[in-house]
Amino acid sequence: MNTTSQPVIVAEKLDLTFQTNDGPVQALRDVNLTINKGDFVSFIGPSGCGKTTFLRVVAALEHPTGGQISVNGMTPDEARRARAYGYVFQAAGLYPWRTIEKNIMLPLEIMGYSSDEQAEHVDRVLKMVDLEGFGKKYPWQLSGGMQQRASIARALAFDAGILLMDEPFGALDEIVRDHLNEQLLALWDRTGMTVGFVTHSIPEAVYLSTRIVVMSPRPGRITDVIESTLPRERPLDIRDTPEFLEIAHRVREGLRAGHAYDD
Amino acid sequence: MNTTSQPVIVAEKLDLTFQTNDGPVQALRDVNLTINKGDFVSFIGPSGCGKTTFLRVVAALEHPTGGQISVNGMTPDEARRARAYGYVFQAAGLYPWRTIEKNIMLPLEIMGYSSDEQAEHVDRVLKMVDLEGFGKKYPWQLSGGMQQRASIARALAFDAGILLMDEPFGALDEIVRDHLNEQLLALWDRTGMTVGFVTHSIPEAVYLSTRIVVMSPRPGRITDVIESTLPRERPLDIRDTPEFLEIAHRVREGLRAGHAYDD
Amino acid sequence: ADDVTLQLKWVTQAQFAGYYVALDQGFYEEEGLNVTIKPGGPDIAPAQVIAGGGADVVLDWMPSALASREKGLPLVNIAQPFKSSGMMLTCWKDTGIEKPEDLKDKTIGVWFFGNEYPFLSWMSSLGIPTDGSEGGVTVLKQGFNVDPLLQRQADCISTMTYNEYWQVLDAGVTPEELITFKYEDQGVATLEDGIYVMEENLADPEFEDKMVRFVRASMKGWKWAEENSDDAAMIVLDNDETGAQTETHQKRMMGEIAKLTAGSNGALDEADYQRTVDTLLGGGSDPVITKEPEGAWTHQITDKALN
Amino acid sequence: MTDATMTAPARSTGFGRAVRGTWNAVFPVVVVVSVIFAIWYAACVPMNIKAALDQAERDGVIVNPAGATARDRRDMSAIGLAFKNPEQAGDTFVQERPRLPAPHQVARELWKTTGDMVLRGKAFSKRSLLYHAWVTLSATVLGFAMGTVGGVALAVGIVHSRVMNMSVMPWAIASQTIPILAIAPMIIVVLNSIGITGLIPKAMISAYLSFFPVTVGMVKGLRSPDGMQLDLLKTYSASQGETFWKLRLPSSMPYFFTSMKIGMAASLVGAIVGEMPTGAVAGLGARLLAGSYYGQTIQIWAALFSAAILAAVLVGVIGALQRMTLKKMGMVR
Amino acid sequence: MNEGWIVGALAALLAASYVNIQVANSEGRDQAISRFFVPVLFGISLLVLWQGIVRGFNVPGVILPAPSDIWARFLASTSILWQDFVQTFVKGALSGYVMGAFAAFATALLVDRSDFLRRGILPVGNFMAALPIVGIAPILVMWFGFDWQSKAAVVVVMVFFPILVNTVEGLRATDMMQRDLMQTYAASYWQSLLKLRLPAAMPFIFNGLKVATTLALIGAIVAEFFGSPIRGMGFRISTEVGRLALDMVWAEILVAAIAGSAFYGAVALLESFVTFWHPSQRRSR
Ligand SMILES: Nc1ncnc2c1ncn2[C@@H]1O[C@H](COP(=O)(O)OP(=O)(O)OP(=O)(O)O)[C@@H](O)[C@H]1O
Ligand SMILES: Nc1ncnc2c1ncn2[C@@H]1O[C@H](COP(=O)(O)OP(=O)(O)OP(=O)(O)O)[C@@H](O)[C@H]1O
Ligand SMILES: Cc1ncc(C[n+]2csc(CCO)c2C)c(N)n1
Ligand SMILES: [Mg+2]
Ligand SMILES: [Mg+2]
Repeated sequence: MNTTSQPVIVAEKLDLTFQTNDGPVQALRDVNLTINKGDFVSFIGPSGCGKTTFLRVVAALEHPTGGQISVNGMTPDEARRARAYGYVFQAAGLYPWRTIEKNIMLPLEIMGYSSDEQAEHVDRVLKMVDLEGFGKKYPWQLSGGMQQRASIARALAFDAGILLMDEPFGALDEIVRDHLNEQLLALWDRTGMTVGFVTHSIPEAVYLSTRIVVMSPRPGRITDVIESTLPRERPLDIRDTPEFLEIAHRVREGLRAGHAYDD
Repeated sequence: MNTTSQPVIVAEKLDLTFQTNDGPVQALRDVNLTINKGDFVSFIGPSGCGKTTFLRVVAALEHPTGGQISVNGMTPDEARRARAYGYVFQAAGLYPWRTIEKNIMLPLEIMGYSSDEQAEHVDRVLKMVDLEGFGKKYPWQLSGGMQQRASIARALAFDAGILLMDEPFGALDEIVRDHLNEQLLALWDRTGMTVGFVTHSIPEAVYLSTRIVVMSPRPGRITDVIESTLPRERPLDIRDTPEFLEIAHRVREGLRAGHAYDD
Repeated sequence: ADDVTLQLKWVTQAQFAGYYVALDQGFYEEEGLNVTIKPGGPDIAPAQVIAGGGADVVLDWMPSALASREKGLPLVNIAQPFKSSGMMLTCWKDTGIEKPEDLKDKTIGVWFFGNEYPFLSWMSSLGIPTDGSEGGVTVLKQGFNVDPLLQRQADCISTMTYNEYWQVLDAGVTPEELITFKYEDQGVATLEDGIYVMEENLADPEFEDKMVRFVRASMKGWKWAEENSDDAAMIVLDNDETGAQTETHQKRMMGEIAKLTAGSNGALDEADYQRTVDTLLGGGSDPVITKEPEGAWTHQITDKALN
Repeated sequence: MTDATMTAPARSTGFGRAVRGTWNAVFPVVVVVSVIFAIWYAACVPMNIKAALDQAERDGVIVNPAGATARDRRDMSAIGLAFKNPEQAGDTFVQERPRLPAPHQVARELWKTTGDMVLRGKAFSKRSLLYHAWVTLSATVLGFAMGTVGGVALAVGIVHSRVMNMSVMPWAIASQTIPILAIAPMIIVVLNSIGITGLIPKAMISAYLSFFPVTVGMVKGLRSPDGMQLDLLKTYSASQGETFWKLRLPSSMPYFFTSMKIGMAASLVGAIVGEMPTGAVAGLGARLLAGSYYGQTIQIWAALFSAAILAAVLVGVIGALQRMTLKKMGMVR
Repeated sequence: MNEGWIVGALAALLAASYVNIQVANSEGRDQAISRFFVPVLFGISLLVLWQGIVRGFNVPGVILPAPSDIWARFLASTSILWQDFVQTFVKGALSGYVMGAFAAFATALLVDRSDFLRRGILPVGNFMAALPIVGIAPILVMWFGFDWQSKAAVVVVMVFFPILVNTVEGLRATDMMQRDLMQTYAASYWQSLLKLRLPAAMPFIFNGLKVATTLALIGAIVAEFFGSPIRGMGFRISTEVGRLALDMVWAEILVAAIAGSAFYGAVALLESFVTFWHPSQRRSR
């Protein structure tokens, strides 16, 4: 359990403005954030506040128009080339011409794992997301929730130091979600990786995170960063403790501040 | 308000089997359910348990392979032709060549409303979902959440006796969701319409419904029907009452029974 | 005035000067005829046009007309303004060809589309196979122009004395570089550019009368054209809608054409006819016509028109 | 609404952006075209060298390799001959009937038969390509209109009638394997024999070639609404007609324009082909053929390019219509 | 005129339509047998109508021969037809198709690597694609000779642009997220080409390949009009029209239609294997 304070992602005065036909859109403004090794940081905020954009900047899929960002002491692009990231997108995005198994193997093939290793990794992650026996199916033969789980498995199949997840559990029902939350926490605990996690669910954010970043739109910015006081060891029923409810309440207050209706 | 016990939707021994390349899929088996006028019935259950399918059968978009179903004493098809339904799909499904306003007008045009009435209805529902001022925009100029709200507005724009909603709030963040939940309850209360509502969120189901139907997959069937003991009048903080938590607990238990992992 | 539609065998050029002159000089009008001249082209089979009712009278080469007759389309020659054949084979001298027998093993461009019959008859009379077998000639379906010769894709090509031959010279080739074989000289000439109508129409006195007047006026046109060669060429040029013909070429062509029409008053010479038929029947293994045709020509019109 | 959407980009992006946008579109084309011209000029030398040498020899010049006859040179490599006779390279760009005319020869011919004609007030004389382009254009447009109407009607039938879908589609595909270009002359004769003459037969060949892409595109387009969009209208109990006007037709618009572009190009080819068996008296096809009869390569190339330019203009017009319509419909972002 | 034939033909057409409507609306309409039966019956009824019109109106054989005559000629001339088929289809069309497809494919990969090239070459390509074949064919015959090589060259020119345009479009058809995924793996150009963009482009590429099948055959046939050896489908068609042997002309057209449809069908079959995953290939609803 290495909770050393080694910074992994450091953003300073980050700005990102999209040029669109209707004029510029400030997706991120003056974002300052340091994420340390082993942190589990959740991002929460209304639609359009820049959560996805921030994750994309970290993964070098988008380039900031101002400010600084470093990942593992490198630029995000160098980190990407060093294969530092696992990324789970908001939609499953499986390749329809590959079976589930082959989809999960995709990053392994690209990163040059041996075929034995590939098979082994695939088995391990398929079990983790409860999809044993579905490896040989094609994506369209699975329900939306199962596809989403397969895409999570794909991101977990290789050992990335940084896992970025964009609303990975949005399409899942509560029970499956609870189950995957537990699995994810266990994995995080075991591997000590750094996680950036976008969600719309306050309980989920509180249950999973060491830190919760609350964002607000137009322009997209960080309005609050809440440190969790919960222990690392978190059974599901920790969600009924007053401490949990207290943090959830703070998050909700922070969120509400970003919305228009004050009723 | 009118809580007479007049049955609106009556399903008896409903069966629906899809023939697919991989063999038959039992999407619904032996479903028995009576929904009375003015009921607000939520459907909850794991992915693939037949929630969408059941709603589609009610709306005559799918035909059962066995059993009986009547709507307002007619077949679903007749009810459809009598324009009994408003339907909100799992995805927004706005027509990209129509502005938001025009999208909402679509059912009104088809049902032959006068243009004055059309304008009036559009204004009313746009306000209801907090989209005033966006009527002239095209769908792609709105965020996903706003599109989803527009599609809800479209279903509310005409006076259907039965409102069927398939995970309408799935793509929205918690604050917006709370707000729309309140709005929806108020509307339901005012109009006395009958609502069928699919959700993955236990608190949402409990907060909104007079009855919660828990389903379970392979084959899709009803495993539990929970009557809500909550009053019709429901402020948001009713969610912290023991009564609420008790019902939520029952739903969670019912749901968990339908899942594989017993941890 | 009576309407008559004439389908030419080829595009507007001095080859058809007589008809354009008759039209231009009002000879048709004098006979009370309202004549429409339809230009032809590489894909137009006059026989098919007349069968489809697209023309009352057509110009065709006799081999092709006789072949059509055997196919069940009863064409009848009612007049023959062209006395001699303008067909020849034009070869590069440097290929070593000096006499017809040297054509063996050479590549020769031939016009098809019903114009191949004279060539096939000639070859079979020489005993040279054309089917690609040993000791024969390699036959190419020549396109519309003389490029195959100029590009040396063929050793010889078919040319008309009045047209393609001059195009070869226009391209800068000197006559000394070439050797030509006229079908007339080889004794295998077949009749060209005759006037044909459908047999069943001839029984109709009204139609017969129309044709009498048509042939009379046309022959008047031809004689005018022979005498006023340059003016005739200009009349042709005025009637060319493509705008692609040139004055020098048409004037020269008219001069050559006059040599071919000289000696014909319009009436078919039976001896010429018989020679054509014999040539075609002598077609060896794949004769153009299999039996002596009957009723393929008549003097019924020319007798009335010219006397 | 229309005005606002039409002017919006210009207002917010400014003139500079528009110019830069045009430049970005044009510059690569200019570069590619220049490269093509360079290759073209270079290719003229070996392509035309043999004729140039033959001519030079006739004029008394001694060409390399000395002693070889024209017959011998036929079998030699053209590139080799070009290197051995650099003095004759210049002759390859000025021949009257080259195998490959040089770009400036084609350009001069084009100018002579278009712009120059206009300057001399003979824009619509028989020797003007404008006149011939106009003749071709009228058959193209008529045929295109017939083909588009027919193609759309067939597509509507196929989408709405199961029998038509099952029975017609395979034959529509088979119909395109018939070499209509090859039998166009016969078609003209057949149509003539039942009394159809003039512009119509040509237009019918155009229509035959253009209906297929339109049908295929429109069937795709009319079927492009997804299940949910269709189900939505079902819940409103909309009629087939309403479904067609409010959903199928609008969603098919992008497909419609794309297939119209293909159909227009096909229609032009049809018109050109159709001109030949009508006596090839007027039109770009007639020009192509006339050039061909007399081995006027430069004239062929000029007619060829005017046909391509005409096609580009027609397709461009449809493209502009497409942008206008889709913008009006809010489907361009 | 012979009314019996016309009435009979119309009756046959109506009867066939009736049967087809019944089959198309029956339970078993999605079975392979009905998919085969309905279009075949429709085609046969058209042939019967044709026969009826020709016989009924006594249309001369030099204008339009009856299907029965065409069939008789077809059976009597199989060896010539086969020789023409080999010359035009196998040597001209097929070889040109393969060369054109490879060239287009290679160009597409090249163009795809550089945005500059794409913006430069595609408009020029579209312009060149509009050059009418009837103008190109004589030039190519002049350049490449009379045999099949010039026909193949015409076919190359005809099929090149549809395949190029479709392939380029296909290579750009991946959605953003799919490409981003490859980015996060730091996949190389070739990795992302092989594993993502080529498979995703396949439906588009096959669209181009299918269009090109019919173009290839037509191109090879028409090119023969401008000069050819004395065999080949185009040669035969143009020659036999001049000889008024219209039954032979139509027998060649029959061969062209069969060969063209079979070619198209073969490519479509290959497509269904390669792009089995594409929604248009999965008939479920
Ligand atoms: N490629 C782009 N071009 C222009 N604007 C963009 C682009 N991507 C995002 N935006 C805008 O940037 C803002 C932030 O978007 P982002 O996707 O990061 O929001 P989000 O917080 O992920 O929202 P959600 O919860 O709906 O996924 C939005 O206003 C969005 O419209
Ligand atoms: N058109 C169809 N053809 C074949 N199978 C289908 C079809 N529609 C649904 N199914 C199957 O029927 C079952 C029930 O599907 P349904 O969409 O009703 O589930 P759901 O409860 O709405 O799931 P989710 O929460 O993921 O939306 C699933 O196994 C699904 O795969
Ligand atoms: C495809 C084609 N077929 C036939 C001829 C022959 N032909 C018929 S009439 C005539 C007189 C022309 O000067 C000629 C030569 C040709 N040239 N091109
Ligand atoms: Mg997002
Ligand atoms: Mg569902």
